[in-house]
Amino acid sequence: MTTMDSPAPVIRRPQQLAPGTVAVVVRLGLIACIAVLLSSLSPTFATTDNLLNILRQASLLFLVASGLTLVIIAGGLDLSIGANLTLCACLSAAAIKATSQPTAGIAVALGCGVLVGLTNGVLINRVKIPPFLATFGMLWVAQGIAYWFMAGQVVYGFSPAFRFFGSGFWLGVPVPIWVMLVTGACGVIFLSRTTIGREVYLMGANEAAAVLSGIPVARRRTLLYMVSGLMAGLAALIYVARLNAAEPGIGEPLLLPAIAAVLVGGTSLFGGSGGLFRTLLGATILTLIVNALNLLNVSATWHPFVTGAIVVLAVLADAAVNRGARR
Amino acid sequence: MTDQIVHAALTAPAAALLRRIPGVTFILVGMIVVFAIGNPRFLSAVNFTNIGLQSSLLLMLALPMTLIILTAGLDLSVGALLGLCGVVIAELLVAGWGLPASVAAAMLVGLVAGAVNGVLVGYLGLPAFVVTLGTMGLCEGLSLVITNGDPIGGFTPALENFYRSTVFAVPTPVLVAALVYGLLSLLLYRTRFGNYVFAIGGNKDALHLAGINANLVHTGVYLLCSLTVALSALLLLGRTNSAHPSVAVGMEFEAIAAVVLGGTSFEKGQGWLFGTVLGVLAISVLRNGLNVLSVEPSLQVVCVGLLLITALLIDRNRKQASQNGA
Amino acid sequence: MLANRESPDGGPETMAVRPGRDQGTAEPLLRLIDISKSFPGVHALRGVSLEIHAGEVHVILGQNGAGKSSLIKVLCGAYLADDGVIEHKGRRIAIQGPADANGIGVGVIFQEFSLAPYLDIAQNIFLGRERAFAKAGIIDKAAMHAAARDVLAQLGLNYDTWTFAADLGVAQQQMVEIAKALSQNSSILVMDEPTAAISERESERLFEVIARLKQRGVAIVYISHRMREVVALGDRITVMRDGAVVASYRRDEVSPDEMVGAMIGRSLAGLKRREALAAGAPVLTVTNLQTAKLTDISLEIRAGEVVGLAGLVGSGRTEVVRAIFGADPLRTGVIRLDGADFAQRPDRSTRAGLALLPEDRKREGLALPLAVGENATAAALWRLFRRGWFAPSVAEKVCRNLITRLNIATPGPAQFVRNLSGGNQQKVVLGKWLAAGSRLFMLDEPTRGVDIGAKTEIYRLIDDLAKDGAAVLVISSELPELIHLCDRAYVMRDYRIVGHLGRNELSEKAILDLAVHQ
Amino acid sequence: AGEVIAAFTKNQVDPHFEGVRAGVEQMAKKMNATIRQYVPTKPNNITEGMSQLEDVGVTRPNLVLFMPIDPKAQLPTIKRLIESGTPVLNYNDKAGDAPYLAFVGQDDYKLGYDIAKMLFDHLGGKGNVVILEGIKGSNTGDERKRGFDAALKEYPNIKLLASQPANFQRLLGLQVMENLIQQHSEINGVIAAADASALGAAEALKAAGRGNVAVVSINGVPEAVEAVKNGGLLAIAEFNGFKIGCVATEIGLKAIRGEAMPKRVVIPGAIITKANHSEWLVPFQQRTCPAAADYAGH
Ligand SMILES: Nc1ncnc2c1ncn2[C@@H]1O[C@H](COP(=O)(O)OP(=O)(O)OP(=O)(O)O)[C@@H](O)[C@H]1O
Ligand SMILES: Nc1ncnc2c1ncn2[C@@H]1O[C@H](COP(=O)(O)OP(=O)(O)OP(=O)(O)O)[C@@H](O)[C@H]1O
Ligand SMILES: O[C@@H]1[C@@H](O)[C@H](O)OC[C@H]1O
Ligand SMILES: [Mg+2]
Ligand SMILES: [Mg+2]
Repeated sequence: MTTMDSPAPVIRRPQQLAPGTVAVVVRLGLIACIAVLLSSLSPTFATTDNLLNILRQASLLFLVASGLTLVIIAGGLDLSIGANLTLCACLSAAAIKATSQPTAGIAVALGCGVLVGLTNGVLINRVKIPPFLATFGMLWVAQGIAYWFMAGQVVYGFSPAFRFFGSGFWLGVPVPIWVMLVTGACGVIFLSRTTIGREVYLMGANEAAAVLSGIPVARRRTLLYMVSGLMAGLAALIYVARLNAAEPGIGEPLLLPAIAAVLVGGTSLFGGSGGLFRTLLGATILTLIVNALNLLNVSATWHPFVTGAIVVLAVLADAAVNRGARR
Repeated sequence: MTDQIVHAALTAPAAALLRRIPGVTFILVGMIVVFAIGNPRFLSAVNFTNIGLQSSLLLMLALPMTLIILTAGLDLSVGALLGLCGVVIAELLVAGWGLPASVAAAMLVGLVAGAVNGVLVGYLGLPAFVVTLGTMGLCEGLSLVITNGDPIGGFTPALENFYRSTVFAVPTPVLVAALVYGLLSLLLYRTRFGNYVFAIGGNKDALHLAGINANLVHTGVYLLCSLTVALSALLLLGRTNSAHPSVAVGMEFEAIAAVVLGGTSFEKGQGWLFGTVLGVLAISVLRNGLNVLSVEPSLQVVCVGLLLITALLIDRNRKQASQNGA
Repeated sequence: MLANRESPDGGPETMAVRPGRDQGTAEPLLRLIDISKSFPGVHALRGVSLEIHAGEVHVILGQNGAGKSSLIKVLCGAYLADDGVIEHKGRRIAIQGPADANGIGVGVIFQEFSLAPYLDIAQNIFLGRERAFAKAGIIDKAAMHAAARDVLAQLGLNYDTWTFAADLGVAQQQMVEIAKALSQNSSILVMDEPTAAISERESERLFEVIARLKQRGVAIVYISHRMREVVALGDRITVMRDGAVVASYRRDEVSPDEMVGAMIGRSLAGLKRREALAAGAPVLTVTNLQTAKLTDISLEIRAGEVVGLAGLVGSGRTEVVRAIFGADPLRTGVIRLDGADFAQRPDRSTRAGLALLPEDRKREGLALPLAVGENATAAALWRLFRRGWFAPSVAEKVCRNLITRLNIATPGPAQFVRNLSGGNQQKVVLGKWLAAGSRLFMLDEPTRGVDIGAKTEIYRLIDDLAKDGAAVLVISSELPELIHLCDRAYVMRDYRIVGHLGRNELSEKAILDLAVHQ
Repeated sequence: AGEVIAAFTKNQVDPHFEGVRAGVEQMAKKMNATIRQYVPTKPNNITEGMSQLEDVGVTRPNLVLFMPIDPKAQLPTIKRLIESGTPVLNYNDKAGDAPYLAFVGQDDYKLGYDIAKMLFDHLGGKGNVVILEGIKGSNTGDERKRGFDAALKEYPNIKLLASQPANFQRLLGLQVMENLIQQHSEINGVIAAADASALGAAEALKAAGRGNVAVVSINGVPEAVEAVKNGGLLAIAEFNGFKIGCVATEIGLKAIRGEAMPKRVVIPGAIITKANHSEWLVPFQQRTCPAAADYAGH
């Protein structure tokens, strides 16, 4: 039941952790448990190489999921990120090939991502199509354009300078991990220390109230879908640099893992709560699990099952933690 | 909604009636006209059979999905569950269990999946999207584990024969889907359970306060969906003549899109079961028509997206027009 | 769990406690004895005892959060009491859920609407009781609609029973809610603030029905914050404070002032009319505003003025303030702030100094899952900077100031706003606009569902705002409130302004003459 | 002349199929026929592939060039199509038993066997290898795997560390390889069922500083051949979509035009190495169709 007319008697509750903090602690704990277990079971787990490998895989997932996280906190959903990533990857790869300028590719990828995001925003705000359908429709449109543009070809072979973003190392750490840390930090600062960031939570918690508090919700929402698209574009660049190729099938399979990363991280689909650090944890957990199964020589056919179980356990854990706090 | 339309037809001016018809109807009619002009064979009996067959499975998922969406929920696990039930039936048939026992086992699987979804969403109030995303993984994973990723074939031809049979020239799967539509619409519009489905989406507390075990009803909706899906596995097996662990993964999104196209919304228990039929038809007719007109493959992909976007655009414009007119 | 299961031998166990101050002679229909209920951190009910008699209206009075609704919810099975005994016709019974309550004939009109938007009126009225119309599980719709029309007719209404609840106005919804409760032919009918959303005319209808029900021997439990109704209706009056019964009277034993005194624990000076101030320059001028619904709206508010916007429910008052604020699109018309045009968009309005306190604070005023602090600063985020960055410390300070200034009962800014009582929630919404530094306050039903204590504080606050030179536009369905607060008032009917009443012309009769169709 | 041909391929992602489509188009143009391409909107979607077959039946093309996404599932539909009088030629992947005009393709088992042997010989008959399988249940994937396994049996000193599906995909190839690298400190060779997954795996190896691991695959799309040239891949067993497309179209058209045609054309596949790669570097559009007679021998 929803709470009815709510408490008046001002009784100070015992100092307790905010549910958000608990969610993060639970996840850190889970990661620690898996790590301890694995390092005792497999000698290769705790090697720097393996840990960086896990983080690098997680970082790619995180990048796709990061923009989505903002959209979900604001009470929306973006199913187009995978296809958007594909389109950005294909167009930017072609641009780099055509101009042999990585900067051209970067501009195209980010520009394309933002444009798809903008379209989502307009469809949702102006045309009032529910986010599920608008972004699902955009998924098809972006994918179709990518097919049309690529005409069955693959664009491949890039300069080492460009490939550095995907497979290079800096200070011994893979570049994608740096990208994850930098974008993650920017995102965390954006959410906590900018006006717009704070508005995101209000929008997600109660849109009508946000509108009537003078928050330009429609424009903010468009902005967030654009950010989501921007991150898809950025992720596209990293993927292209990592794979040294762009093909029209790379993005779509990333959609569900990205959503799972956001949710396993503990951002609520009801909107109004969550954060980027949590998504980082979510991406790490999902990657870690697959790595663990591999190290333990569990057949790959088990991966989807275990991932599904983790998603269910994550929601159950959150429910247990803030029992009754939420509808 | 059907009742409201009938009522409007009897009492209100034609304009009011027209306003109640969802935009997808117009798109559907428009598409049929265009495709028929593009290739007259589009209107042939064979092609109607195709559209019917191609719609029936999606309809079997989309119809119960409508009920779930009416409760402000969502079930992402239906595609994976459909695959899992197919795998279970096929695996058991091959093991010599016989059809009734195999189907019973699949129903049991559906029951468990539905119960997990239903209890987590209905009783614990967890968000349906996450819960069913999880069970989707579990179901797909189980099928992979059971089959080790290999498709299963070589079971009784009875399923395929059933799938291909016709009654008075109407393909049996279409009749099955029609029967499911009939039963669900009876359930939704003429029974207490149906009222409660709308009430859960609109105001679950109200239902609870009316002395109804709202959580149980809520769980029941997921159970109903999963059981229908389990039964649909027979159609899937009949169609594919084999069981694949992840054939149907992805169909859930199409089913949800069909429901929303048909005018059911994720909020407040607003929706219309027949709209779902229209939504499914719109998707099937589009895909079929594009094939019949041999539209370029990449353009076909774009067209699917445009259908999803424009159908609601029409609704939006009509709503605006009627507001401005008022 | 209720501690009142039947004893093994089936008879009532020895009575532990008797209701204290009640000296009713006849056997009560229902007796609540020592009911307690707590929520984590809140003692909502502490040993409440109450007697409900057939053919009587039993009014329960109390401030927001006093425990009235909680008591009702225990009675109707929505909450399980932690402790206490319930007797029905002298027999001990257990109410474990709504079904048990229905079983003994308890019908409830809830404070929060309990309609399902996409069920039609008939389905809503009979929600949970469809079985009466079902043959072999299939509902006979014709019979159900006929029955629904009958119930509505008792209330003098002839709504189209096929209409979805979603397509009804607030007042109509409330009437359906009442019809729903009536249709249960309850022997005990509970009404939790039934008139909060309906007009005087509809209230009158309701009172007639109550009178009829009383004659039929129905026991009525009536909750309201409107003293006039309490005095007019109540046979017995029980006052609650902090989860406990503090007084219980028969109507003739007590004066309104005494009741208020009991409610707030001190006596309250009678409501004096607000002093008029010298009006300053015009702050807001609206000329010939027109929207999809509204026509010909022209008004002016000056600095230091409190102006009323009166009218029956559904006359379009909310639409006017929403249009001015930019929440709904304009067709034509000029809106000026301090003589200058400004863009009609909620974000621009906010920055220009407009404030809109919406009529439904839970739906439109507050983000319930968030904390008091986040809500109180929602309209002021754009001001809470330090060196270019949003500054949580500044926000916290602003919020703490508001808590002190508005006397908001909360442990601190980090408390979830959903845990506050209605009155305190309303203060948070007001505080939001104080933090935003607004100069024109448009308050839509600012005291709806707010108790007398909080009400007077809100009145004081409105007065302070005016004194500080702000302009205030108040919408209220409580005419005494409007008359108390306002320097003058516009009256609306059918989406247009039909009259203007100066300070000396303002009276309930004058307003009603304009507001009601001739 | 002027026949309408419906040509099926499995997805719009893998350049192999672009090769098929290019071959089909070129030959059709040469022989004065019109091509209509059918590709499922979602890559390798079985039910969609079936619907497209059904829908094509309505348009009654003169010839259908068909490759199954899943033979078991699609066989009944294709049989009905043939029964209704539409001639169907099976190409690229074996599609089970049905009265096809002909089968045009390659011997996947042999390709798998040959390329595996080539790798094992390169490794000197000993070492650790991993296999990146194709899509389970697809004829090409399963047959190639069978070929790999057969070769493995002949080399007792080659140790198979792992065999995981990479679904003919690049990203999956990369990810699976990344994880295998962590588990196994010594990998000497990788056998991939297709170019895309091989290229993904090669990237992973290079990034891990293990660029010296020998990677072999099957297909020979220009990108992969370039990698052979640069040393990214060791060798590729040629599975030539372009040739398959050309030959299938020619045989199909001639058959419906009344010429007697062979029922089964198996195009041999070369082993593409640094030494002989240049022929396969040419983009599909610039290649010239071989004559069917070269393979069918009449
Ligand atoms: N479900 C609940 N969970 C937690 N606290 C609750 C719940 N329901 C009620 N309370 C608390 O119990 C106390 C009594 O609330 P109740 O709603 O009964 O007050 P009320 O007298 O009806 O107030 P109002 O006049 O505002 O309607 C309040 O402090 C309220 O916050
Ligand atoms: N926020 C809103 N959005 C859309 N429609 C609204 C909104 N608020 C009110 N309405 C509609 O406008 C109609 C006129 O009601 P409105 O609220 O303007 O009257 P009012 O005089 O303000 O009455 P009340 O006392 O209920 O506030 C109502 O029937 C309602 O359906
Ligand atoms: O060679 C492969 C082909 O046979 C398979 O069917 O799809 C992927 C291709 O790379
Ligand atoms: Mg109350
Ligand atoms: Mg109003």
